Amino acid sequence: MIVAAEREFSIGVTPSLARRPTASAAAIFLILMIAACGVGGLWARSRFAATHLETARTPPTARAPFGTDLLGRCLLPRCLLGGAVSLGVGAAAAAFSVFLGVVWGSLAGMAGGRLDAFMMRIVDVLYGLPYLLLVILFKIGLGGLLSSRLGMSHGMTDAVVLMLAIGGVSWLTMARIIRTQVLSLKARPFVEAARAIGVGPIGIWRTHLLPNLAGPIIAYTTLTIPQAILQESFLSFLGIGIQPPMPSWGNLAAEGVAAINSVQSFWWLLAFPCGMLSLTLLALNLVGDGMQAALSGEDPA
Amino acid sequence: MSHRLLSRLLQVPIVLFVIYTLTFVMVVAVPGNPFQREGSRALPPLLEQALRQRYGMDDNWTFYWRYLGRLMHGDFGESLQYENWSCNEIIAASLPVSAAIGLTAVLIALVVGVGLGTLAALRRGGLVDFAAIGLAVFSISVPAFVVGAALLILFSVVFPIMPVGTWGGPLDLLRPAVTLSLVPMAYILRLTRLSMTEVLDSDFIRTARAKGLSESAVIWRHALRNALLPVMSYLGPATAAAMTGSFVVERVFNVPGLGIHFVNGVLNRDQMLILATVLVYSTMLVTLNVLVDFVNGLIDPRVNLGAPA
Amino acid sequence: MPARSSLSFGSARLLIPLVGLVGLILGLTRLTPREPAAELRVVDAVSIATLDPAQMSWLQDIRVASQLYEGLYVPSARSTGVEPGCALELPGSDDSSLRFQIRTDARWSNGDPVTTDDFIFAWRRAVEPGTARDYSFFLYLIRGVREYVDWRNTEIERIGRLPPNERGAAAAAHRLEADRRFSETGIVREDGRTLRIELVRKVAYFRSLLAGPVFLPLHRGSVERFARWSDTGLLFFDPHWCKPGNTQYNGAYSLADWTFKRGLLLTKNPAYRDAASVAVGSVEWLDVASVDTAWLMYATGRAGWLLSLEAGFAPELVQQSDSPLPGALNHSGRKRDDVHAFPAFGTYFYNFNCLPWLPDGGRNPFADARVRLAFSMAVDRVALVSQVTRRDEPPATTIIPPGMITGYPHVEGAGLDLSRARSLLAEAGYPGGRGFPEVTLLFNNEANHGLIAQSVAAMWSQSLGVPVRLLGKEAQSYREDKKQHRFMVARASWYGDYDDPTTFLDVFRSDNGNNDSAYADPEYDRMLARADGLPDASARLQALAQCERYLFNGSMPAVPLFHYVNIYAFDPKRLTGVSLSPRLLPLLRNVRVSTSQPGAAGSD
Amino acid sequence: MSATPPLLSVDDLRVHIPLRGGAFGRSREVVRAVDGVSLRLNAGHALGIVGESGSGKTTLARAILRLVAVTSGRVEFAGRDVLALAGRDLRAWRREAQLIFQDPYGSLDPRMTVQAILAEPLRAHSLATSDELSNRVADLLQRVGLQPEHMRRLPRQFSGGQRQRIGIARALATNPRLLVCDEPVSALDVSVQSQIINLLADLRRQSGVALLFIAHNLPVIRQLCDRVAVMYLGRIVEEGPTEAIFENPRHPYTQALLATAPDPHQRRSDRWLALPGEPPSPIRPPAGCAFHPRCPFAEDRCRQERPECEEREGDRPGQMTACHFADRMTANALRARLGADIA
Amino acid sequence: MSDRVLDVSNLGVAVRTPTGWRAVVHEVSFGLAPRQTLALVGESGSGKSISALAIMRLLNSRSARTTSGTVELDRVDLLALPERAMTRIRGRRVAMIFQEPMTALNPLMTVGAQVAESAELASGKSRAEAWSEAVRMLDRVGIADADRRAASFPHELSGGMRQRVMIAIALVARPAVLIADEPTTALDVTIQAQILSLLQSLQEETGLALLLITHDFGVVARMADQAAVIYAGRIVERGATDDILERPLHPYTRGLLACIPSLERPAARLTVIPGTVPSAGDEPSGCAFHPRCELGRDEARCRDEVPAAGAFADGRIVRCWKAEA
Repeated sequence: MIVAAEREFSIGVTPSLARRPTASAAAIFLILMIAACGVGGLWARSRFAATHLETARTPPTARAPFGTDLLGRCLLPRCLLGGAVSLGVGAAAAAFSVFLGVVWGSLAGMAGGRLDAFMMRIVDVLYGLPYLLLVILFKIGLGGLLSSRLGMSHGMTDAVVLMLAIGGVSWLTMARIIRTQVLSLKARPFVEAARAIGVGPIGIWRTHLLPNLAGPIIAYTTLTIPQAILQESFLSFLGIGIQPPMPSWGNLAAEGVAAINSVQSFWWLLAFPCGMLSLTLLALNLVGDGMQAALSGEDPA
Repeated sequence: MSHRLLSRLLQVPIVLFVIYTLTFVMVVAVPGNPFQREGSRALPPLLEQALRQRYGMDDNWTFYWRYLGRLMHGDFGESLQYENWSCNEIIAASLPVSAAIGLTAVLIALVVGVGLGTLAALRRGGLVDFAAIGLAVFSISVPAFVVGAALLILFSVVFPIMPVGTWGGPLDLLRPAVTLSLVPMAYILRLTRLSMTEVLDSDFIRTARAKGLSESAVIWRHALRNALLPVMSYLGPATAAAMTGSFVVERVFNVPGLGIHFVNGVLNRDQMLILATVLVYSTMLVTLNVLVDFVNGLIDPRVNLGAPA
Repeated sequence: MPARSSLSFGSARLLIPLVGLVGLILGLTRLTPREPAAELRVVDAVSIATLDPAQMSWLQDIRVASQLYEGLYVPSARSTGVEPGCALELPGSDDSSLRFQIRTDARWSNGDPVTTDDFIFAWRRAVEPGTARDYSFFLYLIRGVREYVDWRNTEIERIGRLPPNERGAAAAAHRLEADRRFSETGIVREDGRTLRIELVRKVAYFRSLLAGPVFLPLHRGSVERFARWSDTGLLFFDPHWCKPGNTQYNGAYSLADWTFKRGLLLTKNPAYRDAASVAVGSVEWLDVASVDTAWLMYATGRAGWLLSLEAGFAPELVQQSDSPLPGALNHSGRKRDDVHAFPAFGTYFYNFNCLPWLPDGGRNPFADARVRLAFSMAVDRVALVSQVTRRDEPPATTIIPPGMITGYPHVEGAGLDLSRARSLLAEAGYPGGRGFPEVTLLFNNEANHGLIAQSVAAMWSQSLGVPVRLLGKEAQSYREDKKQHRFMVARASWYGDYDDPTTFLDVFRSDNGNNDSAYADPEYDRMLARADGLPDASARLQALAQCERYLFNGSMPAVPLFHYVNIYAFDPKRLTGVSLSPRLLPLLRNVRVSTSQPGAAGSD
Repeated sequence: MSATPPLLSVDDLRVHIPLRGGAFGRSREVVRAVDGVSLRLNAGHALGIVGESGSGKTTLARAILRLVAVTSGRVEFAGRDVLALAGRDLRAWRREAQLIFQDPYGSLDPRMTVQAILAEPLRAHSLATSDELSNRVADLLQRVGLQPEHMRRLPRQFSGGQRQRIGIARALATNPRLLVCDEPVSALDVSVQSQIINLLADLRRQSGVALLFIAHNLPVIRQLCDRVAVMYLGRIVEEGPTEAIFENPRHPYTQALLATAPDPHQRRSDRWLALPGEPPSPIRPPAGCAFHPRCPFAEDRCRQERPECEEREGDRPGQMTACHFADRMTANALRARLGADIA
Repeated sequence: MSDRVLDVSNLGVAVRTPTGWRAVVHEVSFGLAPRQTLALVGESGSGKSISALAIMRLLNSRSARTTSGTVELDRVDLLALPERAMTRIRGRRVAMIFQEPMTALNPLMTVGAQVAESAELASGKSRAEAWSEAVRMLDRVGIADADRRAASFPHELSGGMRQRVMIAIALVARPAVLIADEPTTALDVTIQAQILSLLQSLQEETGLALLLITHDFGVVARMADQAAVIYAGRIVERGATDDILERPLHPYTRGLLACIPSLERPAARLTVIPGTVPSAGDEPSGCAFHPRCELGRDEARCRDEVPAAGAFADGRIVRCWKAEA
């Protein structure tokens, strides 16, 4: 049943997305960027940390198309690996938030009544909690656990903790959106029809709610990913994000901003990572908008 | 005062109490010692004990209840990091700054977001629409520290028309507020565009046109208020967030706001300051949400406010 | 007309809240502090933590305290040494007993004379269990002080165990006894203007200590009003006493205003004994957290003097600088004359964890001195300072900055020697780095520590073949890990507190609280104690140099990387009288602004 | 009445829906959507329920199918207490009674193919193995006059009438004994409406399924049902065999419904008969007979005493009326009274 | 006919579909005299509502546009007017009410204000005058206690009341023509009777010309002098209501009337028009009805040629190759 629904979904969206040139271009750009970062990241994995102090701060040349950084490392592989890290953190955080948000929102929406009110108050409370403290707690508590008990490598631990911390906050909005959607879907006759047929709550959720939630989920996810990536960049800016020498777009951009000034600018240090970051987020947003429009049946621009 | 509002207001202290408790647990759980500072010599245990005693923090349980008691009297305690300052002084000094910037940011976001959102909805698919969406997307795609740095250099070095690092005049308000307004502006723009599109297609707009109202009167008198309803709900949390400051913006523009204390409080493990800032923020958040509900009730007569109490 | 009709027409009412909002914003900006007008604007990177001298340990606080207060001795404007302050040493003083006579013209800002009691009061505050802080142990060098504090602590604990209703009486009795006991310590009031200090032993550098913040006097009359005795006999002070208007100052400047996290306003203290020579009438002392913004403030003329220049482009500025000031590190012929880099009394180094076992239970390879030496020899300090930090820092192989302590010889440590490093590592059982566990390098994620760590890590893995993992943490976690010895290699730095090698060498004593390396070498402890106790000053310094040589040629509890360099930015044509003191304590009373324009300074 | 027990019997059913509001979400008011309804439906028969919006007819249908919470009363289906069913039993019971919706657009999941829609009840009750599934779906489609090749399409690719056929096919999939039809044709075009009515009549004849047919359209009821119950404000005001209700309406409200029903056979020149007022709120129903504020015959008794729905003088066999003055109500009483008033 | 206030001729409308613009209304012509009621009857999607919106020039320009024809109101072609001039005519000379009184009123404005706004626009009265005018009008459309009810919001009123408010909004400007688009479809029968009789009496009072759009022949029978039956965007039969109801000439009209179940004469089985209404812009060639028509299903001419409008002796216009008097 799910398979059927998914197929229908793709039939529903793909052609209408194809009719939106901006969104399609953005989607293609996104795919290319992901591919480049994936492949480039793999290629760069072994050489991103080696320093060549003698060639530090070289502007873009044929040998180093993006120039070199303050420690003489070629910026191109670092940007690609940084992209892989940032996109990975963003995607994983989004996946985490989608999972928790959808489950929580669906449960609250389907349960209704006191349980719903209680679950939503929990969301209210979590909104008020200090996010930074949460991240640090996660980092210390979980980071230690992951590396000592599971023997996870250090860079990996960082990314996992960051993803959990960022996902741990962004699911709140997702839960609210999903709950509202479930409440409105629940009142739709076709859900009542399924109940009348004798389909159980899990069956209803799986066959009727989930496929119809796909639209809002996808649309909101494309907004969550940029938020997660920006969150990571903010945390890296504070020094509690991804650790050097592991690059991420966020910490490359933060490094780049520090290199721009009125005295002497190493412009490429900011331009490339920030450009890649912004363009990717731009593309994600455009794809998200396109999806949302396609799903709401708005006619293409 | 309606019942619904009353019940929302009654829930406020409960939610705040839970937030206080959870934050307290986190504050205590995070390793790090507020009495131990960067570059300092090791603090002898006896001195530390004396300090803890002085702040009423002998043990966690005492700390929890004693601080709660102080909160009841509107006393947020002392900063452990900045010994000569109480949290009340810190908040009193920085909240007005953050609030002024935040409100200006919300104002900019509201005027630009609603204005462009409406234009975009009216010219759907047109150049204005494209430009507005582009602006919205750009605003949430570039990290604030990049935008802030760019604005700083642009208006003080390239076009030296604004001073750097000062605070007090309306000019000083502008750049931080613009930086801070970008994200809410993008959201408001998208929300307005979406809801305005829906409203413009609704029957009562057709009725208004059928009455012989000019297009501008249709928008101004009928469409705008209806289209603003979803924006209102977004405004509550957005205003609370904007008014309590932003670390990045305050740092880049050297503004003495509250946002920096959220981060520094946590980074320094300044336990009282963490609790104080979190409570200020969550009080503001919860109250603004109730306020938005209330205002929504004023704007939208359909909102069920129950019978008068 | 029904009220609701007008209510329902159109959206014009939407404008009302908007107008209200604008009003509210304008109201709020009036609530916030405004910039005061000052003749000079000085910018520091870090904000003031406290203005209570007894509690100070941070440079930015001590910098302000040296403008507001004047001790028996004051830090020299030019060297790491000291010069007489508000008192003159009387004949007959030696290294174990000093007598001072307070100058007759030493006055508080309200005109009260500075008295012996002001000193005794301040010093007692500095060791009292309720107010003592990092540097109070300096006072333990005075006879009876340590005993007094120990006695106080036991008594307070005893009273604390009493039932609450008996505490009051016990505490009152204890207070009288405390007053009596303190008067019996080596801080002796000979008369209102004469003070005698009896030390527990000969301390060659005690005069240098006397210039530190814990030894500053306080205006007893005003500060005492803020004292609070707890019912267990603890003495606290309401921290508001150091807010503007609550106390008096005997330094060149008075505190006129203090805005939280923003800055101070200092105005000339007319009662200062040498007020005639103080040229700048008012100084705004700002803290600006963003290093880039701080530079822009200076570059656009908003600030006249940057006390530190840490921006990412600081190296470029240093490379361009041609400072006319004595003591500055120069590149003559360059274009900037307003950037002044000069050596500071501090060193940047990496600590090794010297414990035999690591916190995770593994064997610690760095317990072996050969490994530590090998790692130290694998660091190319010249490349580091010339390519990474690029502020002309002197590369360091030992911990004491050269040429700063009079009479102390320069000691060379083990420097770059890759082949020796490799052979030492092989000797230790790790030929070519094989079998070496992954090294973790702990640092705090601030300033350029990450950059330095990345390049040192790269040197180690490239030259020694050992895997290195960076562990950048936010400051508090980093500090906690370091204190708990949860690291293999950790970033560290040390600034000298007084004009003597022991301020650095003591750190590696096995009983020192700041010995984060957990380096415990009885031989070193013995050597140090013996050297410190030598009666002859020059022999003492030679022996201390021997200790330093012992540390950094074989033992290597740490890898020194470079000695700090500090950068001031100001226009020497407009601002004169600034001297480049390695202790980084500028004295405003010597400074002159050549134009009346506020904050006047700027780049070309 | 027949000797065999009825397929469905409803006794004094009440559904009171709490309004949200009040401190901490406690409600102080309830909507008395269904307020004491009793009815019987025999196997293979068709019972029509007529009423205006807000009369509670849809809530009644949903309460019988356990789709809304029942406040009190009793529902028996083939001798079983339906309200006592829970969990698995309840879901198993659902195959016996099926619902056809008013809105053929909304009641079909827009993302599911016709095959998936029709397979859902079969799977939910394990009525077909996956091999049989497509044959069973094809059968169902043929039964409602659609082509098997329609299986792969999505609902939006069908017209309203076709969608309603799909809805009917879905209801038929479990071979139910009772079909509850909630305004099944009111959203359809006239030319399609007749097709669906004929289809339902055929189904009833062929499979002997009983119909509970809810509508506001009187001619449709007359076409399809054996018995009719007229609801007003949560209660049945008149019930009886179709012929009796249409030819001998005894309750003034039934008469008003009949008189205002649009009929192409009436003419512009005919006098309008307009019942004054509107149905009152089911939150605070009027005391006595709920219809009294709009009833031109209302007297003091009507304002104080609620009439029971029972057989009264002048009723035809099997007809019951809830009107104190039913004996005075000839079929044209309302027309006579109002005609005089309005003209 | 010189006494007509509204004269529509040859109106054509196209809508935007994913594959381009498609004509959905073809050659629609009719006229309307004061006091007269013309019913435009058709099933959903037949193009009746879109024609009404085209007359008001209220089509959403991004999704629909008029392609041909003229709409003359007082001999002025509305379709040729600039938008500003049309704004002055809308509401003042020709008003419109809609099917859903729930959504057709602004939920955030009191009903009094919505009526008063219309009064203010039409007559340039002051706000206070407009308000009292609005209260008077609300009273006239049968809202009891109009003074107080004027301050109510739409959601506080019942569906019938809301439709009365809509009528008040339309009529307070004293238009010459009222277009009522399915004004009672969403209402219960007893309320429908109230609303329709109200419309009728107001029409008698003011001499309003009423264009009534409906799918319900019951309503047509009670309200209209003239009726035009529309199928797939074309008027297939037009004439006096009584003639059409008693003697429908077009097979579609005939079929439609036959399949309506009757209150008085239940049949064993209802008559059925086979097939379904073609979707807009997807009409069959020739006569759009031919696939469903018992007469024309197999006729080549019906399949290939759009029937011309034929006039009959009783004044009826019928578009059918097979129609006979």
